[in-house]
Amino acid sequence: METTIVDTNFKSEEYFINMGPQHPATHGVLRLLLTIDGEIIKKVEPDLGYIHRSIEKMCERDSYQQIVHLTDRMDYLSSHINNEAVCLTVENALELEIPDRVKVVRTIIGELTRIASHCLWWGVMGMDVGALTTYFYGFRDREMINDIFEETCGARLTMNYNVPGGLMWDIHPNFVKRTKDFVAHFKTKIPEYDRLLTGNIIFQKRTKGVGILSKEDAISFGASGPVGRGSGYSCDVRKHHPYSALDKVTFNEALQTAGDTFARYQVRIQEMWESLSIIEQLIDNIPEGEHRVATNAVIKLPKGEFYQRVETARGELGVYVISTGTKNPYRLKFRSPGFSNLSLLNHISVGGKIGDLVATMATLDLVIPDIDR
Amino acid sequence: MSYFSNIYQGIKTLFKGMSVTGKYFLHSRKGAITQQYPDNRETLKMFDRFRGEVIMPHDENNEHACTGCQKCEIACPNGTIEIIWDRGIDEYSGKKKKKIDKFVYHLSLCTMCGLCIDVCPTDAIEWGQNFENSVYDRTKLTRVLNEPGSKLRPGVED
Amino acid sequence: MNKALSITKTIHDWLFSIMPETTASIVEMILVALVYLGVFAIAGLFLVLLERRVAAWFQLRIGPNRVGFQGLLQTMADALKLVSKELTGTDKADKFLYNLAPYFVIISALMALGLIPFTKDFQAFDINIGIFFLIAISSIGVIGILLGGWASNNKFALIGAMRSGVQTISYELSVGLSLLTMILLTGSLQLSEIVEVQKSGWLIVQGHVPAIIAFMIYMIAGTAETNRAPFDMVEAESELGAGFHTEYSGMKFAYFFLAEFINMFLIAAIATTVFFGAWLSPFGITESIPWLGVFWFLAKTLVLVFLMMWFRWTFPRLRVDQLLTLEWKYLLPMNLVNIMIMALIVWQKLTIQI
Amino acid sequence: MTNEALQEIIGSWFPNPKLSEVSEQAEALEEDQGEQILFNPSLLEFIEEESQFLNVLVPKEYLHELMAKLKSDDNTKFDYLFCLSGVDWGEELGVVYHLESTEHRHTIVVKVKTKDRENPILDSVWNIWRTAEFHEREVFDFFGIKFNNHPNLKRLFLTDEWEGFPLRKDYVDEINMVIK
Repeated sequence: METTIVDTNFKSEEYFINMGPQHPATHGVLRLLLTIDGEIIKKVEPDLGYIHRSIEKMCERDSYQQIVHLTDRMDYLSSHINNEAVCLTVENALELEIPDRVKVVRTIIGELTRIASHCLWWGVMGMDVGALTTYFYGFRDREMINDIFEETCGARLTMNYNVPGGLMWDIHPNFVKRTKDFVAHFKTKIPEYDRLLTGNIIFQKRTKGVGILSKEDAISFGASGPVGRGSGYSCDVRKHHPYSALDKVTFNEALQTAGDTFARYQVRIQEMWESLSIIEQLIDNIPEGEHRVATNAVIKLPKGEFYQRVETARGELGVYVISTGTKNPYRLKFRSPGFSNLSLLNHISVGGKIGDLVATMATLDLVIPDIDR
Repeated sequence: MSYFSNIYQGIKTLFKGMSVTGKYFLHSRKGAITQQYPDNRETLKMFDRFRGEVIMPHDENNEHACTGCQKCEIACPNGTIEIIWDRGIDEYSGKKKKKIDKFVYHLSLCTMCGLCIDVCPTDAIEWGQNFENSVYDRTKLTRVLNEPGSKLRPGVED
Repeated sequence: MNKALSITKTIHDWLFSIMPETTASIVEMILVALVYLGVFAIAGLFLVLLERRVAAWFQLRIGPNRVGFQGLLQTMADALKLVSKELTGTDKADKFLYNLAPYFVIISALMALGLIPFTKDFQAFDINIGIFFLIAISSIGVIGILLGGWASNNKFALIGAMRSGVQTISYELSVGLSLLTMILLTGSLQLSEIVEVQKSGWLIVQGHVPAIIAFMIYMIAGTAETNRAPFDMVEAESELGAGFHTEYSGMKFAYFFLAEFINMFLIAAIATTVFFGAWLSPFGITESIPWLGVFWFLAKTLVLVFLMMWFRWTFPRLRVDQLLTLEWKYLLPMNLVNIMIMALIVWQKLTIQI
Repeated sequence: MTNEALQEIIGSWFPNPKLSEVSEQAEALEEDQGEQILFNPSLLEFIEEESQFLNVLVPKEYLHELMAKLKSDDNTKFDYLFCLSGVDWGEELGVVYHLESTEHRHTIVVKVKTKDRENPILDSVWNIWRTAEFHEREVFDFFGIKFNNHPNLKRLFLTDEWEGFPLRKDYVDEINMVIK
């Protein structure tokens, strides 16, 4: 529904509202300082740092094995991919030859993580626009993935399954069967998601044409992941800089050109299909072999700088390590996707209503620990 | 005319959504995914790799496999493990050897990363599947893992 | 007349036999008020429980099932908890209005309840302008919401209250007009007469197509009137936290909460009375047992209540401008056309009579 | 585009003004010592060792000019700033920019350093890449590097009254920092 703004002689005043740090729509402790004129948003100013733990500083004193478990606590919804990023950095720096089995298992679990994250996002997206039931349907499917993780990795959220050199354990004997079961189950559920929410007229009215981000702005703001791809900006790190076993699989990069909230929504739904297809391509032929190559007990990276880019569920995660040849990194920077994605919130939500802001924020899929690090 | 077709299409999508929730409503009896904890305590079994807490298994002779090498203490990112050790005469070999006095484990600091268990050369510590770790007194979270009077299992070398 | 219902008559006769007429009337009024308060509380609590269970079943959960048999006492326990809770409020709130607001909401709901014909003769107040009175009374509730939101000195509450104002004013029209469409069929505003007309077929059957359209509009507008999802702009928990009752706690919050559920019940009860023949049984199968009317009335009402719950747990929330678009661009024009059609049908005697 | 080609193009934008002078000296030296000595023909310093990308070290006064050109030039077109990190190199503070071109898909790393630890000032690049606005605030927050022309340079994560810049190597906080 297009809205027309009529100029009147009525005088209106802007006022401030504190959205958060405890607010249902900010999904954590994000504080937004809104300047509002009636219902219309004039300015959004994020205030960060409520759960900043200075992971980058902690990394400077930890060994490379220990750093891995800290990354679990950044973007906790794609913890496996975060772990993988650090491990890949270390492995590339050491020029370790990683067995194919490890690569394939990492990719499968990474894609499962992506689906789990998108399931949660889908549920929360529905909840943010007011359909509470979606939350539970999303969680039902996410639980199945979590069970797979728990059986193989021992934890549901902060998995820490990767170690530099491979995986902490080999996969559980049930892993393949459970994953296949899940893929079969989930294939029947995504159409249901579409029937319940995607097609819904109210949902479409709420999301179409809201929070429009142009392609140029997306690149300039450093948007990545589904946020960038919703604007037609091909930014899938898995395509452009494939890592692990992603160069062996074929998949389409989910792209939409509209750049609005609904486009970002569709990108994520499409990504779930693509992830399912990646898993299906790999799950039947996990190569036999070692699950881990031996590394020194104390890992020392050669002197130099190393950068690794991976695609988490939220976008591009970069790990930038400056090493001086000691057992600790000299400087370690995480380029977190959520941080860049948050920076464009003000740009795309000004002029909308409070409801639009909530819907827009839901499709940015912010995870606050990822932004605060 | 599109005014009316819009209304018709819109209502159709609404009914589609209602059919999804309606289906689950009708199957709600067997469809519920809730676990009725703690009623299901007997049947609730965690996966064997589940990381609940670090435990040190003892055999029937009250012997464990910890040689006190402190590798876990070094590997731990949070200072969760403290090993208080001593040098004593090993009664089997008769040599002077490091042996643990107390293996202190601060559950409250533990992030369940598994690095200690990963590095342990003698598999002296492993994951316990207990997840009911809440206590009323914080000091109860500091545990001594080796049982009183326990000693190193003969033949375990690092 | 059935035994169960003749009790009221017995009490009435007994009261008038032992005291003067004025006193007896007053005592009787108090008694009726007490009975309705009881009905109000029980119905409110039961509806809260029902909502929670129904929501759970939609959402693959079990719902409250620990307190009492199958969780029947859950809401009682909740009410007890709320009664015992501290009443907090903001420092700079307008204390008088802040405390007054919940009573507006609850009294308007309670007054409207008195008009509902639960079964033949089981109706506290059969006023001849029944429907009009109901609409008038039920819109008083919004004053409470506006007051509560404004007086609690909280910006979120204020936004919620303002949304509520704009929403209720708009949707009042649709509720009124869709009921008016049906009044064309009955020719009377009095609820007992509306029921009487339906002895030759429920109005939704008598009025066929326009009646069905009127019913749909009424249900949409009624859901909006009660501020329930998908029209819960007023609370909109993902946008405003808790909306107008952000600053209310304890029993004052419970008043708002109960009133919301009673309002839902009222909207469904009015729909039952006007569209579905109130306490009349389908095809008159239990006409010989009048007290079964209560059963039929409640059954029909609960089906409609369930329908509203189904809406709530399925649909996303509309945005505030879309809410108004829906009303002014879709419901209202359709409603006006619908009235014309209904008038034509009544004039040409095209109604279906059984 | 290969790193060599990039190096040639970018280097040619900032020719060393003293090049002719220097090369004469070099020739003289070469004749003296009999071996070839390479002088940097550009003001920029290119490093390829110890990193998988081409590194450019730029003097801070040319930073903004270089960055604007890197984005606008058709041959380079670095339109995606994917990482902006502050680094404390001990004596120097600096910022590392990781740039990628979404069209040519090549990557470059630009480094800028300043020796002034008390009041380090660099140019802001937020009007070239909007993402820099937040990232520069983060760098200011943790390293204390001030950025010229930044629209909203204030603490991002930490409170306004926080003292010191935590990610600097010389930051001490005896209460909250656990040092192993």
